[in-house]
Amino acid sequence: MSSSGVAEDLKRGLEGLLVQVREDARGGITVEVLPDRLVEAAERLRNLGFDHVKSVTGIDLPSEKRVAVVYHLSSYTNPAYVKVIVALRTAVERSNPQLPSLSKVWLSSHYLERETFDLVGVVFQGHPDLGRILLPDDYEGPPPLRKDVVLKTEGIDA
Amino acid sequence: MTLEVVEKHLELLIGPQHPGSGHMRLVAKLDGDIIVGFDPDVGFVHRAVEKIAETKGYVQIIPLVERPPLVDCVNVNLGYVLALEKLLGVEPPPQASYLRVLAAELNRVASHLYGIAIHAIMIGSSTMFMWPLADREVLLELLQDLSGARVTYSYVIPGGVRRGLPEGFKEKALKAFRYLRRRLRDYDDLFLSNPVTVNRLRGVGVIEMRDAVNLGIVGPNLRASGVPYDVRRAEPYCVYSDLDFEVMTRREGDAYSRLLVRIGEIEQSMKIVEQCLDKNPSGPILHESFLRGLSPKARAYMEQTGRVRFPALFSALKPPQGEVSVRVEAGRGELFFYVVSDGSPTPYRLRMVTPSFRNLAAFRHVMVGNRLADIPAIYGSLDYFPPEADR
Amino acid sequence: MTGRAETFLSNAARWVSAKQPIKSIIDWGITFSLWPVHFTTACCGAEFAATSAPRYDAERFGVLPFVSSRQTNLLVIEGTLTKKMAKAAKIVYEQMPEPRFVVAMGACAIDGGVFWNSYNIVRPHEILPIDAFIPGCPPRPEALIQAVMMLQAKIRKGIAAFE
Amino acid sequence: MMDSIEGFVNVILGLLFTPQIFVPLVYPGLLTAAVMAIVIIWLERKVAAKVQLRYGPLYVTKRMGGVTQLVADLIKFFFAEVIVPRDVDKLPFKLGPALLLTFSLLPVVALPVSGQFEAFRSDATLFLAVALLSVGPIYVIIVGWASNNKFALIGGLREGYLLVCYELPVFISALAMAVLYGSLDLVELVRMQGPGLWGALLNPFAAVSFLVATFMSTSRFPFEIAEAESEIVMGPYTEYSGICYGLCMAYSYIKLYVKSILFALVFLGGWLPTVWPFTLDPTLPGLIVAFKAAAVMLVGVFLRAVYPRYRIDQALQIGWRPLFALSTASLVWSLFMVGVKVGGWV
Repeated sequence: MSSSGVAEDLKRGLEGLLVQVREDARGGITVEVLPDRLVEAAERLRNLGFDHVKSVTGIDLPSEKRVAVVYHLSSYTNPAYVKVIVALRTAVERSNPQLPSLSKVWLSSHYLERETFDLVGVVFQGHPDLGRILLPDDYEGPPPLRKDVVLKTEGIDA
Repeated sequence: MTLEVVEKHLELLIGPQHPGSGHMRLVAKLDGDIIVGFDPDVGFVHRAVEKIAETKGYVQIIPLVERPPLVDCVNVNLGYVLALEKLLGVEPPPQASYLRVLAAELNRVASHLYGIAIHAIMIGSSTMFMWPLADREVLLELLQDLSGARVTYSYVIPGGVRRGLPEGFKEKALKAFRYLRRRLRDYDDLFLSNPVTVNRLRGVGVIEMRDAVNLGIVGPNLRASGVPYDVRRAEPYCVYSDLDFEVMTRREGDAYSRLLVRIGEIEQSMKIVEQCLDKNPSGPILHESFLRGLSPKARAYMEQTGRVRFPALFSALKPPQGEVSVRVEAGRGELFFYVVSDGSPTPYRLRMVTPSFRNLAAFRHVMVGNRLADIPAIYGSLDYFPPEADR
Repeated sequence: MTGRAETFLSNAARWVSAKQPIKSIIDWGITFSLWPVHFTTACCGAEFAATSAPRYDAERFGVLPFVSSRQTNLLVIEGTLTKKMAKAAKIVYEQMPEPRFVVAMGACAIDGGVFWNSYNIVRPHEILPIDAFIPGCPPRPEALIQAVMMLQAKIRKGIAAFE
Repeated sequence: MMDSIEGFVNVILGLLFTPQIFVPLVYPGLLTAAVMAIVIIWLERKVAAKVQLRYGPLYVTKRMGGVTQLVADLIKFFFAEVIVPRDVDKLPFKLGPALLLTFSLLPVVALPVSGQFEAFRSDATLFLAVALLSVGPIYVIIVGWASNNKFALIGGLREGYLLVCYELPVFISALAMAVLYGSLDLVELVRMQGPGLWGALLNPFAAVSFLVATFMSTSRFPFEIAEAESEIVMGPYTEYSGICYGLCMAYSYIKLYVKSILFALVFLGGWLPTVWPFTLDPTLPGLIVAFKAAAVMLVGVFLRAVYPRYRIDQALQIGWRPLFALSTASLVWSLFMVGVKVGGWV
């Protein structure tokens, strides 16, 4: 199945959820959804046949005062979707990053969400075990993948 | 005297200084000899690759991303460069693609041999620790001929590869494979059909197909549970669509079948490399858009030695704005790169989801209900490499 | 009373073991019995495993990777030391009986290497007394063996970093 | 002056060569056991290295193939700091290794390694040796408990489980041999094996079950379970450092040494392939026993290069089912042999 066919599928499957399905020039499919519709969209996507999460990415966007969270979904079992990766994208407020957890929809997002909480600071409500995973327990300061954590770089005045 | 029983279960902290833990801590709750709770405590090797990548130029990231999965670095390198090329819109010349596959498969064999060695020492077979590590040296020698380095090759660069095929490589590789095939039979005699091994591994740490899909585990672990998912087949990159190989799958989903899948994949990888050597087309090994930036002297050097002089263009590679996601099949499973570019010389966000991190989900699920002595057996069978998971 | 006897005995033992030729014999024994503790701190551990494996065979020099910190006398910092691992490394070092030696393996263990500007690493020389640094990313097994040989020479000369 | 020195030396030599002193201290006791353990551990490492395409210990004395490696290790352990952690049970923790070693070595007083130079004469030496051999493991459990470490505790418990399951086959197969030869006296037992009828040939079941149980009791692969390193670090000895650990490490080898001698006496014809009736000189028969014991030990340590290790429950199943059945079968076989009077000498 071509990727545009998948996009049609998604549009049909997610009807009435105020989502935006777009396809970029490089063939990536992105489903944009508002945070309060995230769980519902996820459930519908799972029912369509997307059975696992490949990645959960938090992207800090200080210019927009938001943190984007991207779930990359695909399927092991549904042959139509094995070939595609769909990005389920939402965004939360940077100052109060709260998002419902999708670990009940996809078990595979458990550790990925925990990592996003740890490194980007997005709080996933309803996550069964949200805690530090990669950073030491006594880590202090803003989540390291936020843009306000600036690393030293090599330079003339370093 | 009064006795007070506080806790029924024994909580055992295994690691990080423990011969059976690697670079992590395993927290096991035991009821007698049976595991009733299990929690891997990772993060001991978290070195912030994703954050450091935001401070480095696109080409400088290549050595950075290949450090965490040290024993499997060509595949990681390849995954990153594919993502970068997708951003740039560059398609490497055919010979470069074949060489990439060749290096990646050689490295996959080395990685599997390393995994088998660690698995064997976890259940106590010191000889089977030594043999695969000895035979891994053969592959490292081949890769060293190809790229000039022992374990961290940085072989794949945007638009091509760093070096062409050296003289006499084909004969050397075929000889190495004859040797390896003979050794695989030795492994079978000593280890795979050893009654103790079979008793220790068969039926231990079973992951059912449904659970494997739900947990989202990847690589040989997934295929051992009966899911025929291999990125090389699902979404072929480089030249995998032209090559003939089998996706090794098994039904049982236990530790033993994971071991056998790995052994089978070694065979398949050798088959792929042989095909690459046969089909290897001649031609340039770097995309011409990069060749344009080279001085005539550097070009002459390249023609003469088959080694690429880095064009100055590399130092300030500025991909257009956008985001790409790329997956490749690394030694331990599917590797996922998600690169967001804002048009500057450094990536805005680089997401790298390594196979080991995805396999981490299997631990909690698979350990409970087994015995204490099964922890290393299962841990080894998952071929989990903590630096790769923690990045 | 027993306490005093024990102090006396341990003082006597210290006195004896500082005398020639006993000291030379002890140094010879330690030289060829450097057992590194099984403590992998980062990815150089893969090369450390290769060093014990057939091609490089560190056991030729009496280097036998061993299981627990109590029975070993060599701590090899195999690559990057993260903050979380540094606490463990410190504990492992303190658990080891004297005389004990530390080898820092790899560029990361010297000054951070590729990860020099990471927010989560520690430079090992800031927390442990290190006898030998091995450059390389990762160092080849030969380099690790050379470090062991240098450490052996240092012990024979009595100039290793332990007190 | 010379006379007095000579006299003094003579007295010392005379004392040393009294069986009651010579046997526990020199041969087959402490000194031989130590040398044997050193050589066997070295051989173990060399043989394993050979199988694994390596050299093994070499540069410590390059010309002799690194045979002094274990001496270097011993020196290192001897002069290393002995750490007594704060939370251990101090007295058993400190005494444990010494007692372990003592009780693993004690059975040699009951072993007549040359048939005539004995510490004491008894007609139940087989019984005594086997009984004394089963005391040592109890200290392993004590040591594991005293260490106050979870891994040590689990290791001690594992040893406790295994103790019952390996001692029983040893007892029963020893009993089978006693029934077969009609004596509990080891000297008598060896003499009965005279006309080439080694115990291992007359009752192979007993030999196999005794040997397997021996390897099980001395933590040889595939039964290296009480100190399985990738599971429970070093088992009961996890907290030991310095010479205390050295003693613990020697324990299993010395136990293997003693059991190998016992095996050589009961199943491999003891000192027999000498001139019959043997000469007054006890050296040669003694050497023969040592040689046979070394061969058995080598088999034991060679298994390391071949097998992974079993899980504790699997080992217990092997101990209680096939091994126990085999030893019982050996007893029945002995009774049958006695019944039909094989060899005509019963």
